Amino acid sequence: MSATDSAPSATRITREQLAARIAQDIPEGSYVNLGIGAPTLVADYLPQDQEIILHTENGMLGMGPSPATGAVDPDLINAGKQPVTALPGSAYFHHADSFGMMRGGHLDVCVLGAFQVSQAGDLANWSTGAPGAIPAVGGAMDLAIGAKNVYVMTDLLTKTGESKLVEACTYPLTGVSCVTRVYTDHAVFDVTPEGFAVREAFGDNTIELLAELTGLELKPAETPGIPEEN
Amino acid sequence: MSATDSAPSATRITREQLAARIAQDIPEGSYVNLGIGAPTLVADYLPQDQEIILHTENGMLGMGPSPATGAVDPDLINAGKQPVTALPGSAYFHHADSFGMMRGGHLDVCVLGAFQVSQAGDLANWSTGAPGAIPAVGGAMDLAIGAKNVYVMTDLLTKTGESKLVEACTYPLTGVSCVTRVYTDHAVFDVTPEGFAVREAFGDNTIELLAELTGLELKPAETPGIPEEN
Amino acid sequence: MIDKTVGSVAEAVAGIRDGATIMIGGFGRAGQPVELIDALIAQGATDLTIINNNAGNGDVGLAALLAKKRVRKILCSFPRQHDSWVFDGLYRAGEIELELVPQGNLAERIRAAGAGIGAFFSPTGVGTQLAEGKELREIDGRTYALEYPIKADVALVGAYRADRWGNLVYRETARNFGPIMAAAATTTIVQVDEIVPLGALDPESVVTPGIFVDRVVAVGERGWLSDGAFAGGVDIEGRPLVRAGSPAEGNEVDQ
Amino acid sequence: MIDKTVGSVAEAVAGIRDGATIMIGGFGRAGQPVELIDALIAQGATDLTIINNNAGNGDVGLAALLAKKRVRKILCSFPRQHDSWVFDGLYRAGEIELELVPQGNLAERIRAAGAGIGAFFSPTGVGTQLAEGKELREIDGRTYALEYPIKADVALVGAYRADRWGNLVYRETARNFGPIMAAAATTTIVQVDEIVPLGALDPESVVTPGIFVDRVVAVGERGWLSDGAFAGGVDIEGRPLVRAGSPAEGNEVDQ
Repeated sequence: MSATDSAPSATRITREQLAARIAQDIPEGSYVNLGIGAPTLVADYLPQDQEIILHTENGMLGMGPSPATGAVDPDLINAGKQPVTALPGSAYFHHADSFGMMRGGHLDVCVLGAFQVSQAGDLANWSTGAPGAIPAVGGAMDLAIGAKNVYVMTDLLTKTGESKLVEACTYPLTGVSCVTRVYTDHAVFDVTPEGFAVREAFGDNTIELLAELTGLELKPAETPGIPEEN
Repeated sequence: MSATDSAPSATRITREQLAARIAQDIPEGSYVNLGIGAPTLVADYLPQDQEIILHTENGMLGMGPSPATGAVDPDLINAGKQPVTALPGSAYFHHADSFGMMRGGHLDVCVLGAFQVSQAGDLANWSTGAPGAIPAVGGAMDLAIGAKNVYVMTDLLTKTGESKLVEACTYPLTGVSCVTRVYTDHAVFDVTPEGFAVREAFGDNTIELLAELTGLELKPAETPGIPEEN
Repeated sequence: MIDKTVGSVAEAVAGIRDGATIMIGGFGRAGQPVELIDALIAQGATDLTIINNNAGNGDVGLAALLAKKRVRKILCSFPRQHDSWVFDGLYRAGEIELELVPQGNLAERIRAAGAGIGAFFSPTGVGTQLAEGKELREIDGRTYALEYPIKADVALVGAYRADRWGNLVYRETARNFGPIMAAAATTTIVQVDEIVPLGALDPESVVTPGIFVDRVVAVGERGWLSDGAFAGGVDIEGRPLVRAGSPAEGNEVDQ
Repeated sequence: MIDKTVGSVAEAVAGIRDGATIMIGGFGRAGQPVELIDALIAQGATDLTIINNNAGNGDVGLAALLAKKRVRKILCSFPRQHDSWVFDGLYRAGEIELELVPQGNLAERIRAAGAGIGAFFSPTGVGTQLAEGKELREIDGRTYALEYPIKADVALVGAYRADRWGNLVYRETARNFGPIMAAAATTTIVQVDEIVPLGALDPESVVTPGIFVDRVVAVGERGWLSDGAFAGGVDIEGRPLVRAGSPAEGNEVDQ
């Protein structure tokens, strides 16, 4: 692998494109929790002609899109405390039931943001450990260990150019060995027993380029492009 | 204590009188579980002008009396699998919630039958330990340890004249140190740290007589006749 | 479109394997999914482990499954009842294994399986035969025994109404073990009186969200309802009251 | 006659002691019993330990209680929000103690207190800072941490409707912590929009049975309903939409 100034030559897709890419991998009939922040974008790209049931951990299945101004219902919010709607077929339940649903492995997919993901699938997304910062974890740790497939949605690199895919997380962990797949603006990576495997490299990105950007040894995924069974 | 043929001289109240006596000690507003068998009789003696809410462990609060023939609803039964009715204000819930309610100490009173009660408040009411018998426990162990006040309703003596109040149970236990009070056909006994105390002796029964019948040292209850706070 | 409904009870129980662990809802007859059990009998799976509160009543439902000698082991709280003659006979003949669990521990262990709890400390049964050999611990002055989750390959549940997403409501005390068993099994199969259109169930009142349900089959209205309203006219076992003076239900002590 | 209703929020919160541990329902503003919190502020109890998912929003409700310096410690999952300036200031000044608990462990620990569970093994948080020092155990190939119940002297719950027995129904996602907190406190105090006659709540749909409730007070219909029907016309904080172009709600990432 030759050392080049790779940044200019790397293909990066937009956050919206990434959300659409993740949506492609979610089969009809899935029960899905979209974490707060960027992952909520995925909802906009789920196919309109398919039924995918969204869970929000504050106590609802069958969450629908945002209401119009004037039709906001302060009793009907998602985990990000934004107003949502209820689809026909929805159901409400209390917090212990909602987190039991997650912890018990009943969700097919959750999509989370990340500060770092290690090649063992460890996730760090709740605290940078900065001194003086006020810690807050919410449901992140429950989601990380709960869903059958834990997908991370993130830029590959931080604003200062460091890889978010790492050998071992340096930030405080959210969960151990919990991430299934990482969707980044450069490529899609599977977490395998042998570390990250490139499922799909966007544009002209190559495994070599991604290896250089991440500083990790990478290999191609064994069955690229074929979503795993939920 | 002189040794006499005590049986002829002992006063015994009927099962119905005993049920009425227990009903007297249940204040308005109590949440009460009446065990299967004789304890269900207590319901007939709860004052009509007071509201006492009956729990049945198969998943209901606000249980009402038996329905008329022709109005039996096989979906609406009590723990003894007998048809019941639902009062205005009733609520249904699943088994884990129902037993959580018991285990969590939310019931004020439960009334149970007994084979034996020890002076430490141990209860034996689910198995005689007879070889070849098919064991069955149901909710007895959960009730025994769950309610704030565990009342036992029983004859003082077995059909063959042995005391059901004992120094230590010889039958398999249902619960340890769980019984609050024992209502028998001869007298009402409190379970105290110093053993059984006679709260009320029926008719001409004396502590001496009861001591002789049970073979136990007995003392008067410190505040006879005054129900404990629930 | 998600559609968990299937057209027949045979389809509903298709694929259940020999040796499977099967939860069966119901407390006595209330909520017992009799039509699904009948379909399981016809389907033929054998060497089963059954989890139920009881061990069958009369000659129908679970009792009929037992009578066919298709059950290796039963895990329940109250096998012995006035009408549990099928189980009683098998047990005395040594033809069925019994694991007895206090009812509340049974319910909580099933709930734990659905809720992803590894184990929990319960006060129920401590100091009795049924906690023998269990790990004990004193917490805040009280002694508890460690209890593990009970999960299953399949749950057969009797509910009242469902929609095509598998959302369920129950009827009265027939709710009993349904909601917790639905969450504790790999494949949850439900019989209901009626499938209603999506959106017809009030989301505030759904008891089992469809996430816990795999297949739903409608078996027709229970005999004591008429167009959803209680009509009565049956005995406690659901048999029509055809004549005055028909024999009354036994009042032996069951639980 | 059982009548758990009281005539005023002042009566509802009477007797809460200094030093009490108080659960407060709500996830953010949804389900937060603001009128009861205001009454608690007026009542004067101090040196409180508060259990809530968050640590107050804006300047009302829990945030107002914090601003009065009546809270010694808060146990929650997500204190830091875009509008948690009251808590943030106290925390940075060292004037409030924080115990951070993952949301699902918070919920399950509260549920355990109400359900009489001594402790339970949870997979959440294992291997993270928030499980440091906890007892770990491998069960069936997975590692769990031992978690203990969280109980309280008082729970303040915001529900939707109640009857005089204290049976409760909630509204949409405002249900959140209400049912489990109601069961986990010695004294449970509930505010509702409306008290309805006994028997008016469908027993199939009661979410919190009255056994868990001690006092209920009606505080009037929430501003976005009209005679029980959704009318809208408010922003996410429940403030009337008086003019077009009023500042939109921040969309910072909270949880």
